[in-house]
Amino acid sequence: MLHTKTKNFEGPLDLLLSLIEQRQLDVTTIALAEVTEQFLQYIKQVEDLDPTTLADYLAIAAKLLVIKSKAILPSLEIEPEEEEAGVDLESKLILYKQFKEASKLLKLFDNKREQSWTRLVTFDEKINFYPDPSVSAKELHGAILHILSDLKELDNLPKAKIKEAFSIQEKINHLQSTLSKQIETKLSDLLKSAKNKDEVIVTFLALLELIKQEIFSAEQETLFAEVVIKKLKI
Amino acid sequence: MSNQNFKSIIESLLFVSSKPLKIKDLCKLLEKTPEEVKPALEELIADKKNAGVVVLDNNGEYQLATNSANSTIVKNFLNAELREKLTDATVEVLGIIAYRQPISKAEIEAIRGVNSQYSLRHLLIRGIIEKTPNPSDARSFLYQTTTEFLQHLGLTSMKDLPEFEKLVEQIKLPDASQLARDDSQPRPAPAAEPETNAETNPALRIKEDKEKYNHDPNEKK
Amino acid sequence: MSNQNFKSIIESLLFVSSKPLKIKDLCKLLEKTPEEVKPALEELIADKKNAGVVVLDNNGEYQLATNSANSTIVKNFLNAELREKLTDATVEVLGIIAYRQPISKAEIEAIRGVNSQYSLRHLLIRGIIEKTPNPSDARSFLYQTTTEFLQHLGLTSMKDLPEFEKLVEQIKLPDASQLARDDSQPRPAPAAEPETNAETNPALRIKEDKEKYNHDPNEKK
Repeated sequence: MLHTKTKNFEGPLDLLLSLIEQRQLDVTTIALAEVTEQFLQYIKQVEDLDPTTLADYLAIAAKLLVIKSKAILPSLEIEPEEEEAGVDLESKLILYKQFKEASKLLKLFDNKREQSWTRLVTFDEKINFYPDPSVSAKELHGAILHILSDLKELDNLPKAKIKEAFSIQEKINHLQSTLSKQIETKLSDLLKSAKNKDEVIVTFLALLELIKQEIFSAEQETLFAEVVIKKLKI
Repeated sequence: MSNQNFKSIIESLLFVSSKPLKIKDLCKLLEKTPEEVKPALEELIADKKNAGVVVLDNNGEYQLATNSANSTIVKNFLNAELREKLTDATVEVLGIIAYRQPISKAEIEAIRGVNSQYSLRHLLIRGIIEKTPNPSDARSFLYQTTTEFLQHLGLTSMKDLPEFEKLVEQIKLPDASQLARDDSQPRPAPAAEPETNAETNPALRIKEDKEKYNHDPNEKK
Repeated sequence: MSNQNFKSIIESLLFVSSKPLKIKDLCKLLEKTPEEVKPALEELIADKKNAGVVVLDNNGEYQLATNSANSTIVKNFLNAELREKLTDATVEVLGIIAYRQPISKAEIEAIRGVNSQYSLRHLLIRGIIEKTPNPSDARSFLYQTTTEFLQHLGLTSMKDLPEFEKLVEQIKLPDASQLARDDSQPRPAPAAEPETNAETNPALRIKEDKEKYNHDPNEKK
């Protein structure tokens, strides 16, 4: 699953870095804006990305969208915090690139295949027995219960995450069906029903895709007005 | 006791110990202060640097091991396999831990931008990294490299790796001068009234989920 | 290969070997004649004469051992090690073995999510657990508790442990597909590591684990 399509990328920053480097750009907000489309394209391809990882990609996608929006619409005004998203992502990416360099170095050492071994002292013949007087059957029972609770947590983890995942394709279908019942809708209404941040992002990505394919249009009368979404193709 | 004697005793103790020894273990056994033990230990490390048996120094934990230059013949003798190569994911996590240790899972994931639970688990099982209590949060852990890390990569000490600053000197973080560049490109105008528009562009109110990196219910010991 | 290299390799081999090595073993391993190996070996013996670890020559069988000048402190150290309180990690390993024996190192580590070699070494040295051949893999071992330990607990069988039947059912290895997810390579082969690697400690008359060597099967006990 995951590996068939993402094996070349160790996460969203890795993908982003490689998109920028493919174009031989420096890591800047301009470069980030330029590769936003490709980044989103990539996320769309990997619908089967495991949910935890998908959420990580979406978090970066959200930042890219802010950067891209600002690049296209310089007059667009956004919260100062988001204003910083560009610089923030830029530094994040450069820091990531630095550690990428560190891992390349470790890989070099690993590839030399020069390793060392320690020795092991064991009593093969049990000439000695030195128990710990405080370790009783009760202690061992306690240790096992502890391990079992850890194991349970590990098992439950992926299932819990799956519940929170939203597929972009599902969202596209949902939006299309919403707009087949009404002529237009407001962006704020679409986002109001979102249960959490991930769903907001997915809704936004789905909308962008529909607008790009000219299935929907988005209009904003004045600068601070509501964004109105309309269906173009009938 | 002379330095010579210290060296000899330290070597004997490292030889019979079934796990790495810390300076403080050695001090206790020798009934000496770190100031007395350290020079002898450092001399021992230097003496043995090119011998068949070297002293691994893992941030103040010491262990004897074969010289990695003899890797192939020792491996063949033990009828063992060389340790499995690191995957791209694990080596990325390891690069961060090696240079930022001890470091939390949340910090690793913030740098990588992706969940790293499985890579961490893999590295823990292989013994290349270990958990250590987090002094600032009793419920969570920090990760650090082990002597097994040194053995795997054929190092004797973290000092065999170049300093991080040196390693990344070509990769600079953005500074003010870099940010004010290229006016021909559409640059975002500075937000004139930043506080007034929160309601108008709800779609743009997507904030980074900072919680995500600060809180990790799955962190276990 | 220079004398220096010979010396280094011989020292490495003696260090990891669980039994004394003969000149002819060394010649075979180094692919050299006795005339070539002997001077290097003799030089190594002379070099290490006053070190903390010396080369013992027992009628042409060579092995490393602690310098007898340090025997008091070495014995004190080992005695203290044998009597120290088991760490939480070691109790956890012991708990898994008690409830799930016989069990492999790889399985213990998959259940715990961390490398367990030091805990296993420690439990072995103290006679609390022992190795037993792995019926499904001749190169590795399974671990089980010793009769002495059973008696120590005051039980007639490990099945008398609290909630034995119920808990044994529940101790399952975590889902492999989940755990292997971001490891694009196969899981490590358990054979590479110290399981196959037991050593001699002449000071304590610790017997070697001959299972380890495949290069001379006739010497197996």
